[in-house]
Amino acid sequence: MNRKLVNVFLVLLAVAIIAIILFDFLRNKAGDRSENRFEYNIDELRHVDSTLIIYRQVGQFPVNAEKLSGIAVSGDEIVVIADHLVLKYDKTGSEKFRGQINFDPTALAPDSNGELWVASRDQVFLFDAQGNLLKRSNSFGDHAVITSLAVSGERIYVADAGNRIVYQCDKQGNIVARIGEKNPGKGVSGFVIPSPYFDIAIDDSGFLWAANTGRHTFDNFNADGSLRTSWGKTSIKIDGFSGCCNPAHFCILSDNSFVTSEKGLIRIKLYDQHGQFKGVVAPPDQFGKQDTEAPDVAVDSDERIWALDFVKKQVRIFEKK
Amino acid sequence: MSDKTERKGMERRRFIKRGMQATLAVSLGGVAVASFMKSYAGEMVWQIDPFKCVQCGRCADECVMMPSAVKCVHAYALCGYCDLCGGYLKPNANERSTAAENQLCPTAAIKRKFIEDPYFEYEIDEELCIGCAKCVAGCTSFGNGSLHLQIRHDRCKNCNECAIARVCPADAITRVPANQPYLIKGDFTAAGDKAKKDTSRMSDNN
Amino acid sequence: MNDKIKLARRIAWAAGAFSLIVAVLLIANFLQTKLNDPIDNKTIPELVKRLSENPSDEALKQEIRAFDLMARKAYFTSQWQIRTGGYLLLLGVIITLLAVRYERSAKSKLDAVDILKDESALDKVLAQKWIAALGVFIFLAAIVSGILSYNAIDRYLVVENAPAVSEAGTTASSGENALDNMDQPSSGQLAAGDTVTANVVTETPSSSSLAEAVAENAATKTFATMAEMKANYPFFRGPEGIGIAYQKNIPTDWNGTSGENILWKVKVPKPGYSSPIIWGNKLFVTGADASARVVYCYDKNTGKLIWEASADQIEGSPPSKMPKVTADTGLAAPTMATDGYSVFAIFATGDVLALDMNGKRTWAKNLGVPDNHYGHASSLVVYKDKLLIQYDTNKGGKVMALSTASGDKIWETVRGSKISWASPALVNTGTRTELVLATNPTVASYDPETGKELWSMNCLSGEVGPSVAYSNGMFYAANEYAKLAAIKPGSAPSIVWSEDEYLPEVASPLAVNSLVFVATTYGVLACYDAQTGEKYWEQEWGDPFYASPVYADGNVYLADQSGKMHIVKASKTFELVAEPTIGEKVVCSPAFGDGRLYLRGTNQLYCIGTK
Amino acid sequence: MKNKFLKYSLLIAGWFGSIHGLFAQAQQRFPKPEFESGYSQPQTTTPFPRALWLEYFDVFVLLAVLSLVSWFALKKRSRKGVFWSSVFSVLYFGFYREGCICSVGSIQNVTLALFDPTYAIPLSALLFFLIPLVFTLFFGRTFCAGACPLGAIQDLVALRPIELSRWVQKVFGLVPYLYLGLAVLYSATKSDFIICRYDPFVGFFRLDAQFIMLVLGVLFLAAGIFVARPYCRFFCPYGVLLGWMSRFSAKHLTITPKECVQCKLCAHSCPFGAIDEPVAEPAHRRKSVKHLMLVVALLPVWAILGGWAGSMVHVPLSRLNPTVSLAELIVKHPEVKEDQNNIDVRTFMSSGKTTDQLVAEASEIQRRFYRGSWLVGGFLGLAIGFSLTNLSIFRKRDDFEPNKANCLSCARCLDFCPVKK
Repeated sequence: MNRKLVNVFLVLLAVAIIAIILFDFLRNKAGDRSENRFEYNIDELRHVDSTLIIYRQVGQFPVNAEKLSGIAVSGDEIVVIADHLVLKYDKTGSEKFRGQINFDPTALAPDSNGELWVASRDQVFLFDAQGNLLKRSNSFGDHAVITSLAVSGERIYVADAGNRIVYQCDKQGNIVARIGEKNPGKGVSGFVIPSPYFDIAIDDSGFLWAANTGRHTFDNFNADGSLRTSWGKTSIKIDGFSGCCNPAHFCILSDNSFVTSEKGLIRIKLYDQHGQFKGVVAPPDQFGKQDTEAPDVAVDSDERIWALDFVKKQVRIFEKK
Repeated sequence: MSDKTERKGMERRRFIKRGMQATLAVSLGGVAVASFMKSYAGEMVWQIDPFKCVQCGRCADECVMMPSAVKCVHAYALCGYCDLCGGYLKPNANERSTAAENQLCPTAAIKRKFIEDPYFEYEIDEELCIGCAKCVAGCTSFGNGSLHLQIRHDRCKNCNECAIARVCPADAITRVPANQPYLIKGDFTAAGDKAKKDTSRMSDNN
Repeated sequence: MNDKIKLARRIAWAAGAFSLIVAVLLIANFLQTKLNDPIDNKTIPELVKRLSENPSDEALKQEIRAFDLMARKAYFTSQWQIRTGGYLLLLGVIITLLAVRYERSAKSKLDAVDILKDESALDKVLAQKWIAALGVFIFLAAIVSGILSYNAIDRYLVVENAPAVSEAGTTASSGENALDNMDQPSSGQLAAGDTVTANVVTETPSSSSLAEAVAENAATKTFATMAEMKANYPFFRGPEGIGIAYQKNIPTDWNGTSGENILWKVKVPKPGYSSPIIWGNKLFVTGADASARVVYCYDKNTGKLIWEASADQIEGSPPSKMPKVTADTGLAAPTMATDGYSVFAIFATGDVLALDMNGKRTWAKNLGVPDNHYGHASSLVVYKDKLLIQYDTNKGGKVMALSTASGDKIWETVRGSKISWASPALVNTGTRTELVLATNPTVASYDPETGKELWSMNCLSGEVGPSVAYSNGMFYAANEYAKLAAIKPGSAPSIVWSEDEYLPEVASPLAVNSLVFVATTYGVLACYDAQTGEKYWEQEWGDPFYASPVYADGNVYLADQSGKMHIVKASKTFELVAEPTIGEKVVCSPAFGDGRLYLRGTNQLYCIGTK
Repeated sequence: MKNKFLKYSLLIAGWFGSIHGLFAQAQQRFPKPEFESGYSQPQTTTPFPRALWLEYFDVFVLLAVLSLVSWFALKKRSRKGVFWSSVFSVLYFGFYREGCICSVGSIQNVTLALFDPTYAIPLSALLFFLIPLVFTLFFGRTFCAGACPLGAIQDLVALRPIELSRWVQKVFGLVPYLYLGLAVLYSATKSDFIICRYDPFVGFFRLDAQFIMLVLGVLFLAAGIFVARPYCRFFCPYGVLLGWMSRFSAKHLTITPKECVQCKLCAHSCPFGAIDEPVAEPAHRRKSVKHLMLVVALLPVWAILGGWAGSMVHVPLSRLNPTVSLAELIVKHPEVKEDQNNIDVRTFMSSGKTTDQLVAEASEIQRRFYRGSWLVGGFLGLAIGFSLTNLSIFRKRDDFEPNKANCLSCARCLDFCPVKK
């Protein structure tokens, strides 16, 4: 073969090799590739038509604690549990009471005379208004994961997400009835609780409602544990419940409307007692873009909604427009 | 005379040679000892810390293997077995079915299997999975976070320097001992637990 | 033997050609899959989008599925092709190699190298020359590229840590300022009886030479008189920070939608809830987002942006992680202040920025990022040569005075207060000038010269946003969930009357003409007697009031959140003068110039006046 | 009992964590559904990496191949033996082990182990680094001849090797020094493993690589048809180290078993230009000694010039480091902080680090680059200086001899040498 031709060929190759290495070396860097063609994008869903928003935020106050876990309204007081603390605020947000407890609180429910039921993972405690321990229940077992409490007259209801059941207890902490166990005879198909979100509340007439999060429904029970009624709708759209386990929290207004709070795509919404969508209290874009945790909600006698924002560590107050 | 100088030259050369040999041997030995002090008798492999992963999608494109050695794994123990799965269905899916228009995965690598009302099992078909982390993002924000990326060691070539690690925005890819080659969620936890694990790993070295 | 060589050659050619074809096909296939990656398929997302508009279109669903299947099939086929092709290529190359090798070894027993014939000694010299040349070339190239390359990181560090450079410039410019100021008809002839003015006269040291002025730049700084202040609109809520403007001929009729009486409007580039301030022909506002905190200077007559200055590269400033603020407060809530020589701005990052009237930075400092869950909102005021800053945060409250010339701290007083968002009032109560601040739980007064507390009164609670009002020897403070209190100041302050029917949450009360006005977030404006607390009237409009009422030219100007300005006579009976609107949301308080009103909406900044 | 307690305390600690990480931890231990249909939960499979003993088996194979090649080259004097060893190496270390683990890349592991306190080098990698060097110190570059898969694959395509001019060889011979310097610099600063990144043949061994790497490999092989082993001679950084060892090796391959007949055949057979011809006494001894002294005197000048030039270029060099390039991006264009689409910036912004911290980190890395590039530049300067010195030494040589530094001990020349035993 012609020597000259070979030389030219070799020079070309050398140039190409150097060019490729230099090109790749200079171009192929971490910061130079920014687009993600596999982006999981839900920005569109974060926006809600403003005509659907029927509440507005009228105030907020910070909660001075690390890890918040629940909120309730007791008379004129707002009670928040966090860390190893029970905190009480007046309606202006001034801290009135700060009590230490020696367990991680997971749920709370106010009783009469300012008494307060607080749950740990597997036990229920009763405190008086001054924060003195009055009673404590036995453990609900190794599997128990108590996520919500509700009080109705002489009965206290304990929602156990671990065993997927609601216990009806007397005020000594003895189990009177087990509600929500799968029982086709009573029309109860059982709770589906994929993650530790399992909220309960008592409606105006004293009936128990439980959020069956895995099915995106609210189940309503008679005192004997039989299913009265149920409603719910699964949808990422604004009138349904999204994600794998929603609504994460809810509370019931005096007209038996439901205030629901969803995680994942955070939104607080209002439904009537039959599940008719009434409007939005707080749309997703009122929460941080990366935040996914649903605020706990409570309602006071003036129908104002108190939402505990776990990320901002705030109590946010919403009022009907 | 020339003989003498020659012999002298030879001797000098031999001396230099011996000297250089010794020098090279000593420096090689020095490097060897210094590295040996920090050596690890086991093997190291690459793995993704799922708690650091930000689902940037680069694992799909940057791995030297095509398709990527990074796959989505499913920690069944964490899964809620939900009907409405954020990792399986598109956010605004038409219906909860396996039809193409509803699936989130760009390669349809997730198999959805009915178990009993209302539970579904989700399984990753690793032949199809390209490690794009789209389902991971969906599962993390809407679900329990049971889907996450891991480097699969039956595919990983254990390159000297992981090509993905070089461009990982979150520094989520690190070397782990080959006898604990996975950081599967559930067995492996973020924050406090991890610190413990790390210290134990350190003591393994000594 | 020859036959074998021939055969080997033929095999080599055939295998080589085969390999070449396979290679070309492989490359083509590779490019094709690269171009038609099913993951980047545009058609299916398009179809899915159509489906979301028409969710029950079964035909469309079928189409999507079919399309999806097809794309996948095509992809897997090409994958198979690439893999198979790869093996074929490998095989072809191996055969070619073997054949060629065989041919060569068969041809001659040994395959020798194609040898060059040249002189080795000459070669050595050439090699030396080339090596030396190449070495020099590489090193020169390295040096040149090193010189040309710009080290952004080093520069960032240098700029961050070397205030010395900017200080030198500052000294010179403020020195010039000082000299310029000497010529201004600053003090004597203006408003006698005004204590501020009197102080100016006595305290201004006279300096005659530039050298001296430069040497003691802080000491020679002159400051504006109260009369000048009143001729302008230097602070939030006017020259005393109590909602009284001294300008005349304020328009009462305009329409933002039709453009009637809108002299100009501009969009402020970055959002902010700071209200405009005015000095001379210049109007200042701030705007901020996570990327930058900016001061904008507009021509107040034309609306032209004269300059803008960023609060960047300030030591201690949080460069990336902005403090968490809520959307309705933002990073630029506090209103600026000016003394006619400099303008001052503060942002929720704790950055304080001092600029001369031409936008050149005099100094800047960070006060420590305020721990404030909505965002720092308290505005600035200037007293003589001191910039006064209320800094009540979740970590405790304090008030401080910084030198307007250098930014050095002159005094700082720690207040036993909780966080507040109220702005300071700077009021001459007859014998002295007091700096009055409202917070939870106190209304407190300080000597602006020393920072000594003069008096304080516990009367507020909650998260205090409204500032105090002052009229005729009495301070008025109010807050939602607390009360409206009329405070008689002095060494033993007392609450003369209090009231809690209408309470403001954001808007500050206004006291003028022996009346007190309170504007609430639920859209009520109430009017009380300043001396007795008797309620004269209340008027409900419904849209919330965030902007504070300001008194100008006999009227109270109060903008609601819908952008409607309620202009009410400041009298015992409710008398609505007009209700013009700018047609966009307003939370900022208006600023006034003679014959002009300036109002910042959430989007645009308006100048209103008769054309 | 104690274990149980620990488990639950963790469980409690995780509940309702407001921080996402904690939250995820909480979810980790939530009891799964109790299925009634007898469904049993599958295990998450974790296919294990290659067994550890196989790694040490590789070390053993390396030792065996090296011994064998050395024996073939030095004792048996068999080109055939060396050739088939190299075929075995291509098959084993190349196609079976897929080019990883490799002695060439292990330079970086050793460097990282020396500079990064958190990195523990696998013993097998260390051995792969050391063993060939030790062998070379005793027997010359037999590793290159028969044990290195990268060399072997190039050897196979060397169909029509041509001799390159000496000066071209010398000039391009400087590239490995630069490459070695940069590779050490980048691995010492934890920036990149450039040797592995631009390993041109690993894609063939795996039959899978990114397109650009395959192209690079094809180009090298195409060049390899005419220029034997272009990567080994003009790129391989490990070759630099091997050359040092080989130059002073205790034993080395010799061309003739007896007296050389000066037939030149061996020189013609060597595709690497590694055989030095006989040299007579130089004519102008005085002049050349003077020249030599000048060149030696210039050595420190080269070193300092190189070091200075290196230090000047440390900023561009440091841009390859991801931290530095990110810091630079953010400092130069602060507006990218808002760019939700820039994943690197977004990830940084949510990491909780401030720009100041990032810049400080980047600045520290730059400082290391500054020091490092002084050394790399100085090293390259010395390499140039020594190269010039070598070219100025005239040593009387009577026979055709392999150049100990460059000879790869491939034993081709042995086949050509007419002098047999």
